[in-house]
Amino acid sequence: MSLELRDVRKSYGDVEVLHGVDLVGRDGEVLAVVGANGAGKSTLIRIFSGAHEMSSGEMRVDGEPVRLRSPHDAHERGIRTVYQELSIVPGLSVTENLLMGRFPRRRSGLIDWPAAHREAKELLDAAGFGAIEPRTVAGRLTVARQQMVEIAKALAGEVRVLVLDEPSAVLAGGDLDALFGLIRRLKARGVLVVYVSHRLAEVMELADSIVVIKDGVIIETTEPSRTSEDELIRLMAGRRLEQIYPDRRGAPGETRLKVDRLSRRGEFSDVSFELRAGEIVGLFGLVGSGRSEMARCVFGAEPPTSGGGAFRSPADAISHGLALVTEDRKRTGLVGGMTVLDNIALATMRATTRGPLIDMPGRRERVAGMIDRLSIQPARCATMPVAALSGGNQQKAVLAKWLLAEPRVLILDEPTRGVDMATRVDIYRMIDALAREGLAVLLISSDLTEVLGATDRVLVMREGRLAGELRSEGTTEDEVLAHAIGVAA
Amino acid sequence: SSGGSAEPATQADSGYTIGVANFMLSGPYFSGMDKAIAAQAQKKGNVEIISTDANGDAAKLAGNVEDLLTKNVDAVIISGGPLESAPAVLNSIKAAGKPVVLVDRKFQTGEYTSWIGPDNEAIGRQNGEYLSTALPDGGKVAIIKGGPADNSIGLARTNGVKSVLSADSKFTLVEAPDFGNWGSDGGLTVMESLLATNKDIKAVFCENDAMCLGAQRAIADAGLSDGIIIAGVDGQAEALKAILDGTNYKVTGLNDADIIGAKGLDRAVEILGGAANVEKDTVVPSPMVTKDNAAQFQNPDGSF
Amino acid sequence: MSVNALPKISRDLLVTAAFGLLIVVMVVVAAVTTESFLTQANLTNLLKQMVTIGLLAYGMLVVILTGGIDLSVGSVVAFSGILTAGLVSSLPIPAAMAVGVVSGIGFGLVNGVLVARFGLAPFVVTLASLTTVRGLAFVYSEVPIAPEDPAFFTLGSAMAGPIPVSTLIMFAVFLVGGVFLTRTPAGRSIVAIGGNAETVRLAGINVRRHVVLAYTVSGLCAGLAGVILASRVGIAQPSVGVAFELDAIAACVIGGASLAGGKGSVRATFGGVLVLVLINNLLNLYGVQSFWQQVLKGLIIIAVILAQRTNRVRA
Amino acid sequence: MSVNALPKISRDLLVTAAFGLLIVVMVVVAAVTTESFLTQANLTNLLKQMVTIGLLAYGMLVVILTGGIDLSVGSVVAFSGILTAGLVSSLPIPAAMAVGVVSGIGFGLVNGVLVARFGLAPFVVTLASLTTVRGLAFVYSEVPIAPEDPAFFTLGSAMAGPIPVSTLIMFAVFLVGGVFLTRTPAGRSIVAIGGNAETVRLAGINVRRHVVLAYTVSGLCAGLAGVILASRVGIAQPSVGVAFELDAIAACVIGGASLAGGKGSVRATFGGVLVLVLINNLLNLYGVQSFWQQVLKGLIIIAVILAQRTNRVRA
Ligand SMILES: Nc1ncnc2c1ncn2[C@@H]1O[C@H](COP(=O)(O)OP(=O)(O)OP(=O)(O)O)[C@@H](O)[C@H]1O
Ligand SMILES: Nc1ncnc2c1ncn2[C@@H]1O[C@H](COP(=O)(O)OP(=O)(O)OP(=O)(O)O)[C@@H](O)[C@H]1O
Ligand SMILES: [Mg+2]
Ligand SMILES: [Mg+2]
Repeated sequence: MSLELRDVRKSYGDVEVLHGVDLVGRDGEVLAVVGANGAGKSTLIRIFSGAHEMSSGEMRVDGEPVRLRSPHDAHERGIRTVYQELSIVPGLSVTENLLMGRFPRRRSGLIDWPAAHREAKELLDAAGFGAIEPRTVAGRLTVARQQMVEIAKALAGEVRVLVLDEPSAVLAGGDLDALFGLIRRLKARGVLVVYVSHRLAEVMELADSIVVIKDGVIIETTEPSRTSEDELIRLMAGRRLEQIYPDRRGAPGETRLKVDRLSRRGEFSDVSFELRAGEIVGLFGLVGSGRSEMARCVFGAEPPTSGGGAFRSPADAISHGLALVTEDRKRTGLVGGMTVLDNIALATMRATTRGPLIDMPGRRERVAGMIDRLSIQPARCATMPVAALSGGNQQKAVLAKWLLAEPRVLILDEPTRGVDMATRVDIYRMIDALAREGLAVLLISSDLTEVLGATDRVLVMREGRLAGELRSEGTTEDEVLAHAIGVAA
Repeated sequence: SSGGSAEPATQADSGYTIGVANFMLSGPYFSGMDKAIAAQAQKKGNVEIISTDANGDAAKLAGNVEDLLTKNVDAVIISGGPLESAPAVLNSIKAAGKPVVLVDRKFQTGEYTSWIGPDNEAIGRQNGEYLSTALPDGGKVAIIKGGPADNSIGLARTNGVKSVLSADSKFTLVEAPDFGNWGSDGGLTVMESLLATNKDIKAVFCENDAMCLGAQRAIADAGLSDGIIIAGVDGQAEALKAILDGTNYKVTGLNDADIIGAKGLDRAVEILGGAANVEKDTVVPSPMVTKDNAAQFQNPDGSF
Repeated sequence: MSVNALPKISRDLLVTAAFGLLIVVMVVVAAVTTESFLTQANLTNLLKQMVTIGLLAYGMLVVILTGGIDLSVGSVVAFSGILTAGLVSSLPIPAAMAVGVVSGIGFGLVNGVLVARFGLAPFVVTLASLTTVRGLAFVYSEVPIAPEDPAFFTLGSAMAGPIPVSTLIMFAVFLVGGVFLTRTPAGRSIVAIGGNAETVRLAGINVRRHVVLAYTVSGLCAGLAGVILASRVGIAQPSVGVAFELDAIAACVIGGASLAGGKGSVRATFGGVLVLVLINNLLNLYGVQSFWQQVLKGLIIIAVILAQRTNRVRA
Repeated sequence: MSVNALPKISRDLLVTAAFGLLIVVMVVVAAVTTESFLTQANLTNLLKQMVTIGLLAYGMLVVILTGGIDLSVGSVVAFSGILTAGLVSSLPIPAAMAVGVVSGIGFGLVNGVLVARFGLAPFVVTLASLTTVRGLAFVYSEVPIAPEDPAFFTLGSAMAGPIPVSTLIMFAVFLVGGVFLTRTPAGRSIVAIGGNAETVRLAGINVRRHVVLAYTVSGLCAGLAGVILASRVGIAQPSVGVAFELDAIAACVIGGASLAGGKGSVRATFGGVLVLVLINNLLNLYGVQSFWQQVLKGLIIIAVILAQRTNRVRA
């Protein structure tokens, strides 16, 4: 099925976000949409999916003008969408999430649960996600698995267009391969796949055509064969990025964090490592290897079952100069209903009082400084609810919160997930600069390039244990992966 | 004691167990009634009391009575409070073959063995007559009702007052649109609203003393204590004191929970003892209480 | 019949079993320490006493699952009861009763439409109907109505063998209602809406219609409870049912339902009803003085949910 | 003093302005259509009548912001009042009143600890305390207590010029309380906890302690309201305050607070209090008969939140 947008505009309130977008997608192609944070990618997708109506313009399906009044409308036409933010119902089983609204029924009209579980299993298998058990309560799955459930859900019934908004952001390793395999199979069946991603390597590998969107306008339509990653970055950012990862050649100083045989039953065991001032240490592992759990435990969010080096509580950790940027900003990083200002100031509230009261002007100033430094968009967002920011900018807000606390040890759990390349570069520079001033950084990442490029050395976790330690310089991605999978010599 | 069978006699030896089913205890009058029954039982010596409270829930009252019958009480006393009737409860007691004595509240439907209580309309009339003498020039009289007319006790009291005053053209009656809910706080706010719209009120009648006590505060706050007199019903201790102290609280009609409760218990025992010809309905007189006689009704040990 | 997590069977069974154990302990203690607990008469009492709160609790659960709340149930009980009693003089008794139940459905529908169609907060909408419907009950009749026809009492007092007919009706509501919530698309949609309404909407399910349905079910249950209550007491009072909503909500929450929606179980709600009814019955059987009963009732409820929590954590 | 979004000033001001307009319209209609509305006596009544609900609504707002609820406030009002009145015979009046307020703080503390430390559902915890505390009030004294010393009345009836002292106290609570919620770390933490407790915990803020604090503030407000009410009526009754919690919650929700937590404004809650008090006052001034008052009160509440919603959507 072909899909066409003509002069599409979209405003939220009085602010126009899309300024006349023209776009064509044909059957059997992978159409990649790339752009900086806040460029309007998700907004575009919400228009495809019927979630938002365009303010003006036209959409054509197979040449026919259509008006999508609801997601249901789009669904009926075979247009399926997987959103950037997770939208599973956490309390329900995987089966129910997959088959919501179209359960198999018995003659009595009642739901046939055994048949439903079978159907769910088939759906997962067909998508290549057979490892997920349909009866599990979806909220108990890892973020990655939840994302896979959402993708599988979109595949039920007759799919003609599949729209994926940063599906790979939470996937790694084998899960990522399963996704790519799926996309290729769909393409072969004549499905149009619209693919939004900040991972340009993926885009170059998968896409048939690429559109670059910047500030709500499409500034380039191209193909992988006619462009390069550098070129795409230049288009998105409007400037050339000389070097993505800064050179790391500092001499590490005193020990800042010493974790000693730390274990937490069922999650990770016997983890020992040190972080020294001025050092950036990567932590790689497959999804489910227990990195996040270990970080949370060190930070005092969960008590260990044995071992040393973990703090008693987050407050204790913070008072010792730790900061933890968590992987799931929606659930553990932000207070969605509060303003950007309130969110960024959250961890430093107590330190910035005048008498019993918060120093309001001072706080505003500091937050504004952070918004500026991380170039959180829009620039005057301090009084906006943080939930109204684009995904990548929300991630920056979380980072801003912790940078305000001026930590001595910074643990970053997937800090560049959903963040555009230009901003990533900014973040790498910033981490590098902070490290040069003596900060110790633990960078948890599922992005192999990043984990090698931005760090001094890399720890690899496998099934809850440290499986290796490698110097970043001179190590290849394959070597790291081998440790993570367990095939290293 | 003389019973037809031998059974009552053996019970008399070991004493009686009497169940008390209160519709609601959360009102000084009702809890006073419950205590008076228990006190009288104590005095008798061979009567054990099991008291229950339905917390104002008719279904729970039914359940409580069933619980009492489960425990095989010899008789049931029902203090029905604002409950108008409970035919199913009376039926189940009858089915169990036990006598039932109603205190204060006479149910409108259903069969009971005996009732002891006041004549509320007479109390109202009494108040009306007092007001008509106390205010020879007549004037505006406010009426504060406790609650909706599904509680006929209040209605009877108000009707009593009205039957006297509305016959007299000197008087205008103002009924507060809102209820005082039988409490002093309710009496206070309702009186405040009344005073905002009617400055020329000469007297106020409330369906019970608790509301009058609240109304008295509202009148005092408005600086009108000299111009408005107050008439209530019940004989609550604070009301008796206010009357005795010579305040603008002038009159109440004694509705003595102590007497009614004690008589109710006596009646139940009398019936269990097999006495012939016990009176079915007994009206306990409600003397008018004014400054002249208030002292004699003050009872420091009274339960109410 | 656990609604939330039909599939995590083993874990769920454990929680249910622990909760069941709690109830069994209460029963055993009652049976051992009092003579009258296990008598036929007392057990019949228990069965009768759970009808009103049971019916209201089921309806409340359905609403709570959507993330809403229905404070109006007590007033609806009063209205449907007095309406039915008032109609008995002009309609055959079954017809009058049907009209009473339908009036409950009507109020539920209005609540549902205000919440779903106009997006108003369930708490305020149903608080407003609590007030309005109570007023209407009094407007319909200020005085209680006691139908003379003894057939009016039948529904509330008839027995089917050892079990009151009204209790059987309540059991039927729980059974059918359990199947509704666990095994019909509409029931599953209601549960899902409380978990994440937007996702349900994106799945092409009409969220509004299902929310309206939930409040209507609650109205239906309240209407039915009102009719049965009037029949049981033999007289309908416009003032009946004050604060019933609190007991109904308590039963759901004791049964582990979350007021945020999406989480709650029919079976455990029934357990919650049992716990509340048992507490009342036991305190009566022990002859605890009324005000101390209140003090203890609160403390026991806390103890029960504390015990439950411990079980949950272990399970 | 909007708590949720202090900074998105323009939008917030619009909503507040629209809500203010609504109140102004009510006042103008009242002034034009009745003679007595603008009289000194009636305005004083209004000021007095908003004290109890105002105090309770502020405390309730703090709890609601954390995502909780406090159903026990009405019972705490009764307990603190009767305790104070009972102590007047043995303690100086200010001391007795202080003890009354402290009793409220105590109950709030217990509620808070049960919710925060033991992770129990706020609805059930405070429903249990509603029952227990009410029982305790009756256990303390079944009969009303009327202290003889006229100084007992002072707090409730003294005037500071045209304004009752008790009303000034309530204003002070709203002022200080507004600053607390918008400008202190503890206040901001409470608001944030209702938005996302886990995020707040990971920001190094002691979530439990702040939840306990919120319930304690509510207990404090209820204790204060109880003492003032007893002083105002001049007689303390153990039965006072039934269903006060519903009005307090209604004031918050009419003011736009979300029962899910994290969203609510001190200023708008005060507006909610005004709306409720005005409705009662107007219906009385118009002499609307009690049942119709109830019917209308519910309908007006619905109308008010519908009007508000329209304004929100526009703003
Ligand atoms: N509901 C909304 N209300 C107001 N503004 C919005 C809303 N949703 C998005 N915006 C704004 O629209 C712009 C585009 O947002 P969008 O989410 O489409 O960006 P994006 O390209 O998907 O960015 P990212 O890569 O960070 O996900 C941003 O400036 C954002 O702040
Ligand atoms: N297939 C699975 N089956 C059951 N539990 C799993 C599975 N995968 C992961 N888990 C649970 O999740 C935990 C690991 O969580 P998580 O996926 O967040 O780890 P991670 O290494 O931080 O990976 P990532 O951050 O990429 O998600 C494990 O300890 C385990 O309890
Ligand atoms: Mg996006
Ligand atoms: Mg992780």
